[in-house]
Amino acid sequence: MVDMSTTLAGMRLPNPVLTASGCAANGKELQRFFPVAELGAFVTKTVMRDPRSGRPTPRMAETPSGMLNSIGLQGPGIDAFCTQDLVWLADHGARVLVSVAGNTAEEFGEVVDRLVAGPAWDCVVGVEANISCPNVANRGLVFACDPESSERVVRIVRDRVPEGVPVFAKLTPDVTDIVAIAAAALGAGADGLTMINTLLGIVIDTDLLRPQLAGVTGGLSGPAVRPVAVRAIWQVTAAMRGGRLPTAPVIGVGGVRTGTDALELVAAGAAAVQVGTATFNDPSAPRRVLTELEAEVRRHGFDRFADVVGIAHERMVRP
Amino acid sequence: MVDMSTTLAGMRLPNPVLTASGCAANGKELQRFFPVAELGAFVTKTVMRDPRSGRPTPRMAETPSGMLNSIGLQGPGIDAFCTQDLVWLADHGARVLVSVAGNTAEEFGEVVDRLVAGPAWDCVVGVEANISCPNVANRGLVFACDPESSERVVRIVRDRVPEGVPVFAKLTPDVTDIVAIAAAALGAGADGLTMINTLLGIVIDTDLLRPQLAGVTGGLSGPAVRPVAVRAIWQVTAAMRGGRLPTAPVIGVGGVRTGTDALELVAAGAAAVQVGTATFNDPSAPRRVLTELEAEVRRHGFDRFADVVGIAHERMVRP
Amino acid sequence: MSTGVVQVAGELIANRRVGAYHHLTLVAPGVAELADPGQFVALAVGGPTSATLLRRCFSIHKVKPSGTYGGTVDIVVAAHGPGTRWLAALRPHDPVDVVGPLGRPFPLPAEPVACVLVGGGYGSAPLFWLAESLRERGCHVEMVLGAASEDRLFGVVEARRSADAVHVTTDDGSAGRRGWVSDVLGEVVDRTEAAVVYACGPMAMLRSVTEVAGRHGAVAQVAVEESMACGIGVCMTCVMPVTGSDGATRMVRSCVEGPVFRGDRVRWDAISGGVTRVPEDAVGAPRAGGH
Amino acid sequence: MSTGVVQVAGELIANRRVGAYHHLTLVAPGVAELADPGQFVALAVGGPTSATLLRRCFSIHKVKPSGTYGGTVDIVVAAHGPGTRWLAALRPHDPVDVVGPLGRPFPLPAEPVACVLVGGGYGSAPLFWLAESLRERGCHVEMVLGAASEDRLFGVVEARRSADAVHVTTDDGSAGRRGWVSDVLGEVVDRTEAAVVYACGPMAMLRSVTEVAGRHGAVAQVAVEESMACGIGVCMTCVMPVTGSDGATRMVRSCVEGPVFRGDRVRWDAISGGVTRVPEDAVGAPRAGGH
Ligand SMILES: Cc1cc2nc3c(=O)[nH]c(=O)nc-3n(C[C@H](O)[C@H](O)[C@H](O)COP(=O)(O)OP(=O)(O)OC[C@H]3O[C@@H](n4cnc5c(N)ncnc54)[C@H](O)[C@@H]3O)c2cc1C
Ligand SMILES: Cc1cc2nc3c(=O)[nH]c(=O)nc-3n(C[C@H](O)[C@H](O)[C@H](O)COP(=O)(O)OP(=O)(O)OC[C@H]3O[C@@H](n4cnc5c(N)ncnc54)[C@H](O)[C@@H]3O)c2cc1C
Ligand SMILES: Cc1cc2nc3c(=O)[nH]c(=O)nc-3n(C[C@H](O)[C@H](O)[C@H](O)COP(=O)(O)O)c2cc1C
Ligand SMILES: Cc1cc2nc3c(=O)[nH]c(=O)nc-3n(C[C@H](O)[C@H](O)[C@H](O)COP(=O)(O)O)c2cc1C
Ligand code: FES
Ligand code: FES
Repeated sequence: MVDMSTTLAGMRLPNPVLTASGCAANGKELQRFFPVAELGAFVTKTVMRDPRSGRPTPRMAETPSGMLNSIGLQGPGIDAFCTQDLVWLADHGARVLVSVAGNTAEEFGEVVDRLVAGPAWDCVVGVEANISCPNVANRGLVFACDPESSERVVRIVRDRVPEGVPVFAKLTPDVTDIVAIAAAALGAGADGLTMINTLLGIVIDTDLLRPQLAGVTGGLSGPAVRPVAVRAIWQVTAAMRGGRLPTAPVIGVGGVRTGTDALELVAAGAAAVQVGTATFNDPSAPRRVLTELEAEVRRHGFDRFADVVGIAHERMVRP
Repeated sequence: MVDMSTTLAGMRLPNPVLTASGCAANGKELQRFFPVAELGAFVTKTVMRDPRSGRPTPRMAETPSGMLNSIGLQGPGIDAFCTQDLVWLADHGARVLVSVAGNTAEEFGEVVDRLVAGPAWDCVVGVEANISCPNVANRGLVFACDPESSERVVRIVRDRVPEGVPVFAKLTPDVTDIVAIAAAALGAGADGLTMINTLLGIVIDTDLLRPQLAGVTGGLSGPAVRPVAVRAIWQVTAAMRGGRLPTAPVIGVGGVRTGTDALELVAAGAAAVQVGTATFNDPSAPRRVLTELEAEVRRHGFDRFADVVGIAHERMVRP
Repeated sequence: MSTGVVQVAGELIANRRVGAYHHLTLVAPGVAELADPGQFVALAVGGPTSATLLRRCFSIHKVKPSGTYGGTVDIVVAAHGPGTRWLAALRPHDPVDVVGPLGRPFPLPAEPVACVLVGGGYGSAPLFWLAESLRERGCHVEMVLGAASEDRLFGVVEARRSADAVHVTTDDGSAGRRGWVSDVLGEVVDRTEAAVVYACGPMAMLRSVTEVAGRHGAVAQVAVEESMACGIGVCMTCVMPVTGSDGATRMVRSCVEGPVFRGDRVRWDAISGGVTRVPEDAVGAPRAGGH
Repeated sequence: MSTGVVQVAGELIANRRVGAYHHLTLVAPGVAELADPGQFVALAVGGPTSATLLRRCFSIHKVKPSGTYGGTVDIVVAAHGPGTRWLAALRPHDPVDVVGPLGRPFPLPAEPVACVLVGGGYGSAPLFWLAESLRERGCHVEMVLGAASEDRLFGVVEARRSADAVHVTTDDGSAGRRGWVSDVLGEVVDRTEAAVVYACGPMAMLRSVTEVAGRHGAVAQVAVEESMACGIGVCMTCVMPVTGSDGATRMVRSCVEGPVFRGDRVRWDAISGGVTRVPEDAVGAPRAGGH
């Protein structure tokens, strides 16, 4: 038996496989394929203060080994989320990592306040601040593209989330120096990091000769981006191991389709792994990845998942 | 008949399909599959001042719809390049876009000086400054990650290349704001831009549990990254159309495997297209892409390639 | 969410060319037992080394809950992109991963009213099965099948077995009457005094079917075909502006709340030129200066 | 670069399981006519929707310049990763794009000397054809075939036809002598007074074959198997440190300057644990403080 449990900034999860925000809705739909309570935690679709209709369609384009999406954070708003979605998740025994966002740093705080005050707060094992979303105050630039904006948001979120419940900052890879953004987020009190969100991309419809997405740009995800996710996780955890960043858990996400894919992120330093786009290919993907990852850990002769986290840094061939 | 010619900063090419630096060696090998003189131009492997052995192996990892490489700019050095490779290309009727780099900005200048003084300078239709390579003076940070370093290199290269021969700056997508880097390069005198170089990535070998590349990180290329290339081309040419950047030709590169792939980059704003990794899948890819691109232009009812460049900006659905 | 769904490792047992289409029969135990007309299946494409990650969705043409091979599902595929071409090239015994049945089926009338079923191109695929269900309930059923040209009509012969009368139109006049299905629909609704028009086909056709049905006093039930990344309700790519019973318009997922919608509830005014806008009055629509 | 090469749309005509391997016969007109023993082919894998972009390289096992089907090429595939599994699952008439012949063949001795051919696992694949060429020139040929276990030996029966004597070793003793090829090689070289040892197999084996051959007065010609992205000389991924006739070590491309190298020219000292370092004395090696 392999001990698959993992502890993320004091939050102990029975296993390290999670859904990815926006790729699993809020549980009901996947429950038809496997019990969501079997996952380490369930990560909800990013929720904002008000209901949002999202962007026009087409909202997606398939790309080689990946896809673009431009959903525009469609959702019911935090109040309906708390009284309906989160209650459903609690009733079904899920541990929940709630992904939140705001158009401004202050709005993040409002969302958190209402979340904490909601009826199902007890099932929440952590808050993921999706700072890879546009900052209305700063020309729509993504918060996580700038260390200061990242800091401001994370500080507010950390302030409002009760102590003992960890806050994760979710970073975008579309930056020159992800270690600098990680430093800003951790400096502002983030208990951990989630990496990576999608890469900005465009697909041209070669019949219509115009962008395929109605919103022009979209987020690139899927196996195509896995090497970028592994690199981001590696760089940040290498900085932690080298003492250039405070040590904190990293949740890996990006292109995980199989247990070996998950193992790549884990060996590079991720203490937990989210499965996103692969769920569209296989609705049971998150649950299957858990089974496969456990088999991989066993194949390598380990009996504790925790021993594999970051192992590639140790086994690296030094020049 | 479609007029496939394209003019890049005064340099007129019979057609817009080029090889990508480092993906076609220096001509001899591909000549066995098609006459390299049939391409719009031949882009050479980045050459530096001294001979270089490159990195240890493994130097490559296959990734979903792409690959990582870590060659480390192996090459014969500028002198052997001029007397052997470039002479061979000239003898075979190729128009050549020479890719140059240096460990320091000053070294770029030395490379250009020797190139211009070499025996086959006449076949050179342009110089591509590969500023997406590490800057030894700045902790090995890539020149193109920083506007100032980019500016310094481009200024030196532009100074040393005789007037009338255009200089292209090749940018990396691994930056927060590619328009800012483009502005720096154009401000320093670049006549055009080549976009994109590879994305930084890592693959973990899940049997050995260590990075698969001996050099740990590598450059991600291939169809997987095409949406990122199209996005970079779109952002920079949109800024030119919006008057936020001086107008200059963009050479598109990243994930082109077919004529429709090339059309994506062209419709997004590229006035020429380079074919890189796809050549490893199909040694005739650059020549085939030309045939296919011509058929695409014809299918859309155009008789001049030039009319399709950037067309997606005009056909875009405005919100 | 109450409807059952399964994910099974299916197997192709037949692939027949029919006009411009491929008619595929798949063994997919469990799907047939749960399915109703109007639902669809989502198939993984490209095999183990595939770069095409997203499933392709197809209306269920018919099902056989059990047989020599276990339950089977039939679909009709128009091959144009990489996924549909891959499916069209499958050979017997090739494996195909199937998720289904998905979406909401066509609602059946409580009374034995007359119904008109309208299919555009391969959009007719789910209608024969629907026709049989309706006739079992005592409904009079007529069908209107239209396409660009004769080879793009699907199931005219089958239609004659499943329906009380069949009307055919083609854009180029190569079969039936030259013109569109909407040109003949009004008279059929009037003559049969139809209460419901069921339709499946391209967006523009569904819109005019809805208008014609409305003008002639029938309710339209249309099965839409939005671009879908997941088919199971988790991605939010397949949304359409639809007005609910409370009068509010929402961007609803066509894979779980559709693909069948009441035609007069769809906000056709927001749909044009291959783009669907968010109506300004939709719940959570961007406000001026806002998101 | 003088050697001819073609790229052809080939077709699989036979796929036979042989022990742990798959023996594939491909129609690939033009390749057979140009090929010599020791060269290889690069095959595209995964079909039109493939996410596996890079070609897979395989030693040419044998060729038939013309026949019922036009020229054919045979290869022996060990299925472990996605590309080789895809190839192993091919059925007759499936298309396979072939580039070849690639690389430099085994150099043949000018005189009819005795030769020993050493194959590790599927590494024996190119040796039977080589043995025949050597025997045609009057060489005495003995073969040493080794593998981890009996099912991983390839071509023992064929070897008995192609060579004057065959010696077999397996790590586990399941066939032939228990042990490694290098354990028996020395005595074979001595007895036959062999002038050349040809070898193909894993790196560690090639290294010890080179050492044993050297100690017993023979020249080793080894066919290496480096990870290759292009196979045609344009990517620089497949390099190895090899000492040239001028005494200088360079990182040379094993796809065009190899895959066959004189064993004593390979810088084995730089190769270990799955990594090949750049020897400090190599041309253009990084100097302290950067390049
Ligand atoms: C509910 C439903 C029922 C359908 N029934 C049928 C049917 O019975 N017969 C049939 O031939 N086709 C049907 N379609 C359309 C079919 O799903 C698409 O033609 C197919 O997915 C296109 O795949 P491709 O690989 O050929 O094209 P690509 O353009 O390569 O597809 C790329 C991506 O876009 C999506 N996509 C592209 N076009 C469509 C589309 N029209 N609808 C939905 N997704 C799309 C694909 O699923 C894929 O994810 C149906 C679609 C839906 C939503
Ligand atoms: C000159 C030469 C001759 C060869 N002859 C044979 C043969 O006769 N029979 C046989 O079974 N195998 C042979 N190989 C090895 C064979 O090419 C690899 O096993 C195969 O490419 C692995 O593909 P995969 O999809 O199974 O593995 P993956 O690990 O998925 O391959 C990923 C990538 O790495 C490359 N790669 C991985 N392993 C190797 C390797 N050992 N050598 C070269 N490239 C590799 C692949 O080409 C591909 O680009 C030969 C290799 C070379 C270079
Ligand atoms: C359709 C879709 C919607 C997404 N929505 C969100 C979201 O609301 N919030 C968020 O933080 N990330 C969102 N993401 C990003 C994913 O959570 C994940 O970071 C990214 O897709 C990379 O992982 P993957 O390759 O496994 O999908 C979304 C991704 C997709 C494909
Ligand atoms: C093996 C390999 C070597 C490369 N070497 C260089 C190089 O020397 N100089 C350079 O500017 N770009 C180099 N590149 C980047 C390509 O020129 C190109 O920008 C990138 O691969 C994206 O295009 P693609 O997806 O068509 O390959 C290299 C790429 C590969 C795959
Ligand atoms: S297709 Fe994913 S929600 Fe409908
Ligand atoms: S494999 Fe590309 S140069 Fe040898």
